[in-house]
Amino acid sequence: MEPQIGPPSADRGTPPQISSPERRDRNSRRPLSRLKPYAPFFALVALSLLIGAMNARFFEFNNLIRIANSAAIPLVLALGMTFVIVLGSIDLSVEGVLAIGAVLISLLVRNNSNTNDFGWFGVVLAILACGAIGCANGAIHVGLRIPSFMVTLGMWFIGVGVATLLLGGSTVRVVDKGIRSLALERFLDFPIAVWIALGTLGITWIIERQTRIGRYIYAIGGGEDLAALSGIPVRRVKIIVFTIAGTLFGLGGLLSAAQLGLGNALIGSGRLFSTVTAVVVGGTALTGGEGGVINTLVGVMIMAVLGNGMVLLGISPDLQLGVQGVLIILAVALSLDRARLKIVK
Amino acid sequence: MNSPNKDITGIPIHRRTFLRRTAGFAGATAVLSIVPRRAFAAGTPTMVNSIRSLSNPYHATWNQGGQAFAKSIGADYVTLVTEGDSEKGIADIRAILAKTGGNMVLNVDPNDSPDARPIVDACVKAGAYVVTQWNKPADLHPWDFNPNYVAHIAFDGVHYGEDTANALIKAIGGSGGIVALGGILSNTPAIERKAGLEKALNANPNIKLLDFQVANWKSTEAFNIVSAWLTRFGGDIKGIWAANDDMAVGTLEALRAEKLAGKVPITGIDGIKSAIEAVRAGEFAATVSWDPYWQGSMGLSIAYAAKTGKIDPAKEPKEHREFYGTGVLVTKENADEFYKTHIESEPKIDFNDYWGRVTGQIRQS
Amino acid sequence: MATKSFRAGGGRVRAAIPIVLLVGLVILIGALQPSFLTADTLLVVMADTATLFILAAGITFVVMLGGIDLSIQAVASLSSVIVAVSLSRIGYWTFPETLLVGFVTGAFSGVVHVSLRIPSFIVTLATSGLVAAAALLLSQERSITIGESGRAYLSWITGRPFGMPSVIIIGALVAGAGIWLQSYTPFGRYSTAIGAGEAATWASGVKVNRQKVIAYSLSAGLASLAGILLTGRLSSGSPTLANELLLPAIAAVVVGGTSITGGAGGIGRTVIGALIISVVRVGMTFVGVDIFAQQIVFGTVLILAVAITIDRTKILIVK
Amino acid sequence: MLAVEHVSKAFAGVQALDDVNVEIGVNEVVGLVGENGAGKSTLMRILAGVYSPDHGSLKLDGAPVFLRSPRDANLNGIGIVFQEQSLLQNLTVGENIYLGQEAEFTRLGLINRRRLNAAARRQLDKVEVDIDPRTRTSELSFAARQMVELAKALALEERTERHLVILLDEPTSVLEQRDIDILFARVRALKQRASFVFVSHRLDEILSLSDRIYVMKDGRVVGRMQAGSTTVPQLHQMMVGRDRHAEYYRESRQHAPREEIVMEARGLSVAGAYREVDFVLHRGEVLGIAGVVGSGREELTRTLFGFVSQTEGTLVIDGHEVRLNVPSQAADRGIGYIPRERRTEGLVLSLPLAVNVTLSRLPTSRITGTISLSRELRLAKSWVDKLRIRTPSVEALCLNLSGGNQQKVVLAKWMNARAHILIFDHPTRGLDVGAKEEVYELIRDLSEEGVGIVLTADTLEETIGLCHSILVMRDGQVTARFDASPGRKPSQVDLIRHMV
Repeated sequence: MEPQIGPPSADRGTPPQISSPERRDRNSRRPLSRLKPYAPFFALVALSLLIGAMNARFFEFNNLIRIANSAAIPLVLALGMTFVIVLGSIDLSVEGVLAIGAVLISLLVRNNSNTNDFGWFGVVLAILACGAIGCANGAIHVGLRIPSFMVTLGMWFIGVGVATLLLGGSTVRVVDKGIRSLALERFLDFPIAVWIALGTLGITWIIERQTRIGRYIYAIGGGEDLAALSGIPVRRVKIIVFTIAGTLFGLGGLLSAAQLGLGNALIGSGRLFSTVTAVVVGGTALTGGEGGVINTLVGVMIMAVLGNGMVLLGISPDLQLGVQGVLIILAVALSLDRARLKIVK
Repeated sequence: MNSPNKDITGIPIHRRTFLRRTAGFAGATAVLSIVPRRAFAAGTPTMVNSIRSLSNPYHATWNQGGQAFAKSIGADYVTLVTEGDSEKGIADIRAILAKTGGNMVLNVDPNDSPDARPIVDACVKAGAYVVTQWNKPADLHPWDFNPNYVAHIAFDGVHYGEDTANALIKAIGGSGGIVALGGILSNTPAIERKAGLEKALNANPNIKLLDFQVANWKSTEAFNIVSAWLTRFGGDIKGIWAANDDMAVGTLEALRAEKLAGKVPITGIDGIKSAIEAVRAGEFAATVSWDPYWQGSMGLSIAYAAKTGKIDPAKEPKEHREFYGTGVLVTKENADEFYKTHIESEPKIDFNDYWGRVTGQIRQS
Repeated sequence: MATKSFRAGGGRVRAAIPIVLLVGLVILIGALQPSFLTADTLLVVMADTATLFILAAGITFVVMLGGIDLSIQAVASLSSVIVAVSLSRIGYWTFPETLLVGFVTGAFSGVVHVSLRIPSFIVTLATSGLVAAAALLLSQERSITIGESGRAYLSWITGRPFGMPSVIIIGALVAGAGIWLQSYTPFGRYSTAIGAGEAATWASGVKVNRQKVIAYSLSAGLASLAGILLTGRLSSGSPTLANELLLPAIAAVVVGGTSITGGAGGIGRTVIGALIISVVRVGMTFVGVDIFAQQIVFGTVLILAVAITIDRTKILIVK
Repeated sequence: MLAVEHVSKAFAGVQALDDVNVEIGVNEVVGLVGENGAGKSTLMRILAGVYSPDHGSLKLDGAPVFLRSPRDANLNGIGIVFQEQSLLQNLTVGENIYLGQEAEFTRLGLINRRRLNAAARRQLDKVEVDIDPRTRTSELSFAARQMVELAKALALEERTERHLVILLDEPTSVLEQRDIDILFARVRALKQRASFVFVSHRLDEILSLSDRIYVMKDGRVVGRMQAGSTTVPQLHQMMVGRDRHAEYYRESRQHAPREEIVMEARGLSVAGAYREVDFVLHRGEVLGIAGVVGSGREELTRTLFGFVSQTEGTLVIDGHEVRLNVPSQAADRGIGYIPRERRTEGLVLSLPLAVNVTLSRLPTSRITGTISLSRELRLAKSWVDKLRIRTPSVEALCLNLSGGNQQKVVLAKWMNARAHILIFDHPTRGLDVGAKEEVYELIRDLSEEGVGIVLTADTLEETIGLCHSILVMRDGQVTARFDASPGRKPSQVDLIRHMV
């Protein structure tokens, strides 16, 4: 009854070029949009130049080392958080897990409170314990179908509680020279902790770019139902991601204990918001599927440079919170690839 | 269905209790003893310490002092923590008042000065005896609430802030630049200690305060600020004053990472174990110990004395009702001895020496 | 009633679960420590919940949209400072003034959020910094005690009309107004719709940005009210007064069963959530749970409570 | 080769499949037709390993197989191209093609990207498209994504010894005609490599592509036939159990539009999308816009509802010059929009039907501004009755409604908002024949009531059948205008000549 509509005969035979007419055009129209993904990096450079212009000492090599040193722990924590956020979930248990890690380590290595001296074996044990807590986060989240927000909020309280319980409220000094050397010894001018953070960056980058887990994290963050249809073991991946996060928070605990030479239950306080902020400032979306460890590196550096800069510029303490707020908004406003995010929550 | 009503309601509750305890144990590891029902002796009042949290050494020691005193009179002992949340702190105190029916003695370090008023009000209403420490509004006075509001104890932050500053100035030889770290801006101790620092600076015109920053009482924040200072001022920093020991410890570690530990003198305040050790090692120039063990025990002891009639608050002079306690400036000279008497062994305190550490009535500002 | 069943959708039983949990907890604590079950104690618990609830109610508006407001504790603190500073000068006018500041702060967050399209997490975190700085400057960095004369103006907060602490009445009014706003006004309806499907709501001609700004204003406005109540209860203001209230407030919202991703829940549930949080906390003191174990128990109860209360039928994917 | 034997499947008491038998031969294209709810999707999902049957079995080359997961199905040579596109937009094309199958490129736990992309390119070559495997999928057009899906399914070849069976679940519903032709050409060319099961609502497509056809109705197979021996009306009759309405597009109800002009465009342009578009829309007129993807018609449609605003030219609505920056301004002017993306832009799926119906105009009290919940319920019920929306109640979540009923809810929403201009963006996409007819009927109703309608339709046939006048666009410009009053309808060829 109806004649079939076909394309004009000229089109038959020649291989059709199906490629996006919409998106491509738009990109070529606005070459700037190609640069959008690098915007957080430009924000970092601009911020550095701004501070450097006002205080030239900012660019001194020693200051770069100091910035790197103050970024080391936040970086390790933020890397753990990055994968969780790319999944579209959140892990609020940073401070609790970090405290458990630091406290366990300080109790297991040579310290001034008991006679333990397990050295690196103790460190490994403690970090494994933190990984186990992360694993529990993931398992409860997936198993009971509770939003990760709540599971990890509860785990935050539990973590700080357990750390308090382990110590009875006191502080333990880490005497072990090996552990302290992470913060005190240097290799190629940078403290070993910085190298550990960089190593972590490298490993997480490889996980993100080169492994199946990394691929699956993005798949789940981009569309969990579709990922499941492609045969991706969604639940297992989620549990693994939370385990990685717990492990890295534990590593953060190690570096904290090494840096301050002590362990106590409040050693992680204030770390949660700074970690999430760094991840988001770097351009990773809280809705998942976007961003990654390189973004996180940039985000952490922005925050570290900001903290360093405020002291270098001598900004009055009561104004610092406000200045920081404005600058964060500016950084995100400049750097977020908002065109890609249809909905901003 | 035929069983009595009590059983019907009883069974699920027991099951729930069981479930809850199991859950609690799962979270808390099996080591914990969650005592669901503690028998409160009818006659002896309950001893209650309300503090910020058990996660910091200062209050943990405070808690030990409280425990020791309760043990000495054979009373039940309860610790309440605010976790920095004023509302929670007050709610917990109200709860324990309701539970004990007012037959209790409270030694409280209010989370923030405003909290003191509702806490005192609640105690007065319930007939409990209360001693407050550190924080209270300036216009709230124990003598307006006889006999229940027994006393308020504080330490003269200005005085000891000045003391540590002077110790620092002495350690750097009387001239040069220093930097200073303050606590959370609005906290009374932070304000007072800073005022003491300024007093010392005024008396020593050769000392220049290069910068003042706030590290919110935290080691980690202090660490990063000190790192940045080293860039900004470099060798100009001759000494570092910190408003508490935690920040001083962060400062020390930041210096240590730059191989400067022991080369730039640091002072802290509070007298935590790490700080005393650092003074002994020559890395801190000084700290001040408040002796939290004394605070935790004597706060209860004084209130208990009022409750049992050993003292009559109304008859005590004002300098016994609102007084500054005695802090000990710990420097290289007395550090070893202080370590022996206060850190290595449990401090020995005469619980009946109520006013032994009074160093004067609190200034009315 | 038709309207009732309409709100509940298909899950009438589900909606009752948080209430059952709350009652169960109260009975449990009462069974272990009978003095908990006196009218006086329960009133005190409710009164102590009021501030937490009002903060949580504010956040609920934002969470319903799928956003988050991290500035409420700072706004509440700033409000306490404003009240303390201006009470002696302008008397009762202080309260509308303070509320206005709150609303304006929220509107600021909202406008920045929608116009610059920056995630609410970041915007409100930044607002929180700005507000905290303002509070420090205004208070000259110290706590301000309200004198005897000023306290007279606060009697509407501290009083007990008919033996009922007035904060409970204020809390109930806020709850009533909040439930009314969410179920009977276009704003409430649109908020739910935005949380459940922003694109469709937008394409239905709803002024999405306006609803968002309103929600953030309400959130900060209620935070401001909570700050006023805190000031009344403590007779003073301080720039750090409410600092630790953010997390309990968020926990109250979620424990009540409101989805953190938006679109399901409401103020009614937050009432229950806030009460559950309070009852658990105070209950632990009553029952005498070991002080070292309290946080562990609290965290565990949080997780269990959410496991029981959340409505999984409306959440397609659990993030 | 692949056989479905006596398969039954029930969901919550509803029998979705009832003793279904289907056979798929080697190198065969099997068409599967049926109305929505006939069980096609369920059958496809059973074949794909998403569901397992309650009764009956699947047999591969005579041996029973149990497919526990999509991965299982893949290993047995069964790939699927889903109705809703199943590519992850935040991954690259190459990553999508081998999603879940990275093992073969993994050594020591690390994925070799270069090898993966090279392999992906081989798959893309099979469907003869030139897309860089490193491209982010979100940057591709719908049509290109469909090709990538096909390539993804073909990638199975390398993983299984089995002969491939590729399930195409309504692959054409989001494609333009030109892309459909390309897809079909590929499928025909690929018949040597694989068998296909093809589901579509467009019977002409099924006839042109399939070798054999199964007709399903109410969970049963009601007919099986050779494609050559049947016709569209015949299939239609088997599907719905009644004759196809002779007057499919209700042309007899097409009356001349009224004089009054409701919307007018003068030199309307959006930089980079289209330019200099003029048109006039009268009350009661249905104005069709025809054009291929990239012709600018999508952007034009979206300009009319404020998703994008014009960079030049004027838009006049009811005599007022306007500039629509956001949809709410359009809605305030009495314009309604029936989107192509029904599930994301049309409805809030997790909310009840009644809430969706009143979303654009709430029944509020004039005095207090509050919502009257009882009035809302009555309103919703009246729309459910009026549009014959099949739903258990007005409180049912839209999630649980069929596509056709969802579309009616969208329409009810705008009718409730008293929109007097409606923008229909592919209103019958994904609907079955019965539902389509109901939408046509509604369009006629609206037109009679004096609503001005701008229509972008799935097929030219639909455009011609429904519209009073037609605007043809190519490369961002209007290339032709047709009067399409009854009796003077242009032919499809007329339109196509100006489209490409």
